[in-house]
Amino acid sequence: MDTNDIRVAVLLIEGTNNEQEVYLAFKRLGADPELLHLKQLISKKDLSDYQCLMIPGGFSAGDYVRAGAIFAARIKSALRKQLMEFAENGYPIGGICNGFQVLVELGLLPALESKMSDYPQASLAINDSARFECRPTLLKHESKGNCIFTKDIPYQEVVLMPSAHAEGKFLFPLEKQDEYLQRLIDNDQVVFRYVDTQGNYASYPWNPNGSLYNIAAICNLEGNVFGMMPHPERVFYRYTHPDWTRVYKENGDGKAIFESVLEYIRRKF
Amino acid sequence: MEADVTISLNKGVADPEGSNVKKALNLLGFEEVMNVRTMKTFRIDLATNDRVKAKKDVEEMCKKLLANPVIQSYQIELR
Amino acid sequence: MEADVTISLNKGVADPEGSNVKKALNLLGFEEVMNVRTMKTFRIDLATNDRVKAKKDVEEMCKKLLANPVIQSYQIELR
Amino acid sequence: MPCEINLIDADDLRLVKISQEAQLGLSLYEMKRVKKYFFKKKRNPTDIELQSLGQAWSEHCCYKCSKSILKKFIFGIDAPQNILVIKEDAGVVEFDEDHAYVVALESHNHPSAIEPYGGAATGIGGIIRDVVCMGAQPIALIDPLFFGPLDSSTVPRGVKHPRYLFSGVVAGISDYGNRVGIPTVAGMVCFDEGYVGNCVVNVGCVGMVKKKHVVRSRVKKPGELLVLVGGKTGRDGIHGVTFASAELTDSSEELRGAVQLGDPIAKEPLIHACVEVSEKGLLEGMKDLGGGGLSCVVGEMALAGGHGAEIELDRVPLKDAGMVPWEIWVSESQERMMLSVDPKNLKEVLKIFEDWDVPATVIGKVIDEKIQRIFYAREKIFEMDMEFLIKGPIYNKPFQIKTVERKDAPFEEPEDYNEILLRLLASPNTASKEWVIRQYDHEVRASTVIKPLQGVLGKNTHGDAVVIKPLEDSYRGLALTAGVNPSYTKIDPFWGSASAIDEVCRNLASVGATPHSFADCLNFGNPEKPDRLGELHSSAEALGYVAKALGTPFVSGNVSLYNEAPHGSIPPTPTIVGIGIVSDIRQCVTVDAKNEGNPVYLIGETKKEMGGSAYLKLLGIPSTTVPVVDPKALQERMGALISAIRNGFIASCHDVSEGGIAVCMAEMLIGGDVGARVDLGLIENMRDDYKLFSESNTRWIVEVKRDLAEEFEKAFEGILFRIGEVGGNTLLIQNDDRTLIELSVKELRDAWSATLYDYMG
Ligand SMILES: Nc1ncnc2c1ncn2[C@@H]1O[C@H](COP(=O)(O)OP(=O)(O)O)[C@@H](O)[C@H]1O
Ligand SMILES: [Mg+2]
Repeated sequence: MDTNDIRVAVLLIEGTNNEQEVYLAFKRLGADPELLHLKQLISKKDLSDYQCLMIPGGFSAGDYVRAGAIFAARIKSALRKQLMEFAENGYPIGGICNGFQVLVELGLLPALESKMSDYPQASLAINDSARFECRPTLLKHESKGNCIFTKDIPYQEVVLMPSAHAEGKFLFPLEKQDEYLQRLIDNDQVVFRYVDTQGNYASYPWNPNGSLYNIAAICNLEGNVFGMMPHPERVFYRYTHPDWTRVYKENGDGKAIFESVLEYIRRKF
Repeated sequence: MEADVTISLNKGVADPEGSNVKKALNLLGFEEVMNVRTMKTFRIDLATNDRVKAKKDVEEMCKKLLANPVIQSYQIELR
Repeated sequence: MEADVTISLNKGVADPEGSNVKKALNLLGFEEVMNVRTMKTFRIDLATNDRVKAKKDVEEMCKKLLANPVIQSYQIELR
Repeated sequence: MPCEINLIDADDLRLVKISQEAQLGLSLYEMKRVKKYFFKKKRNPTDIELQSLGQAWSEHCCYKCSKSILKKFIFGIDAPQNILVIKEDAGVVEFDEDHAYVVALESHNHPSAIEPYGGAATGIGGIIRDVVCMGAQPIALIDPLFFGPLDSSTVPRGVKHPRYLFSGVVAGISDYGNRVGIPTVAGMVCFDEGYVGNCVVNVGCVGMVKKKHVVRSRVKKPGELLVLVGGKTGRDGIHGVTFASAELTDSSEELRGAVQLGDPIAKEPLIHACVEVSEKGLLEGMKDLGGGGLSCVVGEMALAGGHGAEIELDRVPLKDAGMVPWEIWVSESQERMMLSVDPKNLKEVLKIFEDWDVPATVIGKVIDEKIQRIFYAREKIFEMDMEFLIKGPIYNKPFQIKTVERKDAPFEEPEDYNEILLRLLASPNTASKEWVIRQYDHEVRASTVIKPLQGVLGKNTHGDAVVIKPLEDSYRGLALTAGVNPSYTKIDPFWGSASAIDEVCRNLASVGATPHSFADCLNFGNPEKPDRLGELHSSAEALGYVAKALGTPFVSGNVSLYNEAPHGSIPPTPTIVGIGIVSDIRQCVTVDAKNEGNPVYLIGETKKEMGGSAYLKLLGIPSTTVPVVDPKALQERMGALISAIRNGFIASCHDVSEGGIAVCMAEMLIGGDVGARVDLGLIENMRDDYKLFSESNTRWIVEVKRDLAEEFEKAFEGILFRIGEVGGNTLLIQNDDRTLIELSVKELRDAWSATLYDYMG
């Protein structure tokens, strides 16, 4: 289909606050995004009218209880079936920061066995520093081709996307940690890992939260559901890179994420 | 009736908030503080007097929203 | 010895977290939830067995760091 | 029901007692004025009428002590960019042909001293409302903060430790600002003995609005409906303004009603809904509920429109059913706004609020007579003339101006400047503020193009000003910075305050921005003491002097007096927020040094001005020679620097401030992760330590692109010294052949980076 026919639902509830940036990222690339309050999606709109669902960052419902938990519970109680169908039909679902937390709480990620687990299989826990961390992070791209949101980024390339969160430490249940992690790797579900300026897997502050295996982003088995803690929409242009006055880049590193997903939709539908 | 739901972190899961408080207490001169763990309680006021239903519902709330079993466990006390 | 310090908001102080959780529970279909208040517990591990000293120290910790009497009250339980 | 208070028969003693018991905060003189009013009306006031007067006549609401001073010096600086300045909750200033930016700055000192987390958070909430009520979308927050020293060993009774206050305030701002999704991009943190008893927490907000969508804080015509939107009204925050208009005492904690917790998640949809109704042109007026709650907002909006209002108080949605009318009327519950709506638009307005899940209730209407009436349970419980109620008394209280004799105490030049520089870099006022800055989301909205921390990835330094690109399809930018140095104002309120303007201008020019407007928050002690009021007077005079000479207007501000505890007053603290315009953000420069071989220049004149300098404070040597300001030189040098930046000559630029040239150079290298060799021999007639550490105003250090150096020198008119070159990995500062400083960049960074983390964890 044509880019300008691609309808992207950018979903929000009270406390979501990065929706405008995500909306603009798609708009600038010529797609047809729409800001959609969960209330509208439940009562008036139909998910199947869209080709892509994005859950942006912010503090949905204040991040009270746990980051993303309330948003996820509300989506699940109202839209579980539609969401499953949407994912099963191969439409992309992306979550950024708070949106990643929502997808994990929903059981749509990592979804090691099925499309959607009944209970969360992972958690994005409080950062090791116990502080909100707003800092540039470097990410090594490790998807071998499974993830549709990063197709335009070469394997092993290091990109810069800023992080800004208090709860981003990716964790599996302790007793299953090794097993789950191995499956995640074997399934090509690990998309980005935090590295330092040399490209090495490094600890704090390069890994801003203490994530297991330096995980910054993952996708599901099919690669069409994707979640990441850092913010690609904040580095769409080169001028929002933290060091743009020193290092020349044609585009912002985040742009490729939005281009990749649009390219996938154009080809497949 | 009232239910207290207490959410605590599973054993072995790091508690950064707790360690921060421990550090702060040590800095204030309370050197005998060896460890701090944090827990959170939701005191829920329910418009029912049916203990069985209340218990069942609160269990549901924990599963649906209040706890993430990957890192947390919950305890319910009806009062 | 261990001390549990439970911090709760004073009466009349708004509890944004509690009210947002209440709203969420109602929206999830738990309509019988009338009100939610939140409390936080610090479980403090102390390198002492002297109850009197422990009690006194924990009181001090509450005053200096853990609670602000303007909006919060605390309760100490030694175990 | 409201009760009647017998004022007509009360003698002076009784009047004072009534004011105290009801926490009205009114003086005997004011009580007598009230008595006279009701005597003429041949009746006694109700409690709600008296409470309303207490709110309206507080310093916080009517500026009774400061207004005449502000009028004389600060107000009325004419400039073509002014759209709506000083008059409303926030200043409205032209950004480009179609857009205006909106600025507001406030103090939240007293609540933050008592409950730092809630106090600071509600401060942010309040300042955002001030911007939203002009119809604008908030785009940035600014937070200048002042505390006692972090290493204070003891603090007086009833006072909280600076570390506790600092961590609570930062947590409150970060939790609130991050949750509402407005980036906190600039601010300052200053530690000084003078703030032990009273911390100062100032919060500023900047917003953007299409010129044609600006909404006034007033009603337009009779018949309009007053719609209260947002959260429910509770007992929280009763008497906040009377509390803010008195000294703190060791029992101030008991005034707990004055402190609240904010609910950012109620606020976030409230912002959306308010911006939407104003963009759709559905409003006649809008104003936020801040200090004084309903009692202030209704009267001020109505009177500003030249009308009156009638309120049905029982319509106000309550959190707490047991509230009595006066409590409802003065409650300062957060997250509420008042709209004035033409009845024909009501349905649409209510619909939009419903879509955002935000409660909206009609509580009254605008009437023709300039009278305010309140009904409760169908009974009239309040009727007063607007003019009397809102236009509080204005005083010209006695003040005493401090005379400063400018002199330095003689002392020996120290031997080892390396050690001194490292200690200066590590001192909390100079050291890295990364601990604070990273707890704030300074990038949400994805338009922060020049960030508060700059440099090689992982090796950052402080920027001078932040730049926002507020519009999707324009490269025009808005630069923001804040400043004041209380070490100066303490010694010399006049030149100290003038220096604050110089500093914010320098910071703006450093990134390539032209100063465009100022906001001021004047934090001072008890104005009833003539020396304190004298400080305010000198300070305002200096601010006006420099700003007028530059032709740059003050567009909004706030006065916070009574920042005083039994142990004394805070230092005079005129916090200045500077807003600059960048014509094209792609030309902006940062502080971090860039490339080996680039020449380094010093712009401006270094003088023997050591009063209040970080250097002399470190050595403990008194001096009163606070840096002076020459507005003409400032204007000229800024102009030249900004055009050099626009022409692309400059690779990096930093203004010289606390710690002088030595600290300035160090900060540039820490971020650039590269060394420099510098020689100060060109500065004449001065001791080595003065050259290194003098804090004379109106100076910058710039790194110029090597191949453009000649052009730069030719184009730059004004005082200019070529002092060295970027290169190597140490900072080497010489004076002719004597080496003053030789330290590796790593040593500089280690000293500068750790301090706040060491104190705060
Ligand atoms: N409380 C704060 N909130 C946000 N930013 C801050 C705060 N304190 C300092 N900063 C940022 O740190 C940097 C350095 O501050 P400061 O040393 O006061 O700079 P300058 O001397 O150039 O005015 C600036 O970018 C400033 O905005
Ligand atoms: Mg500066």
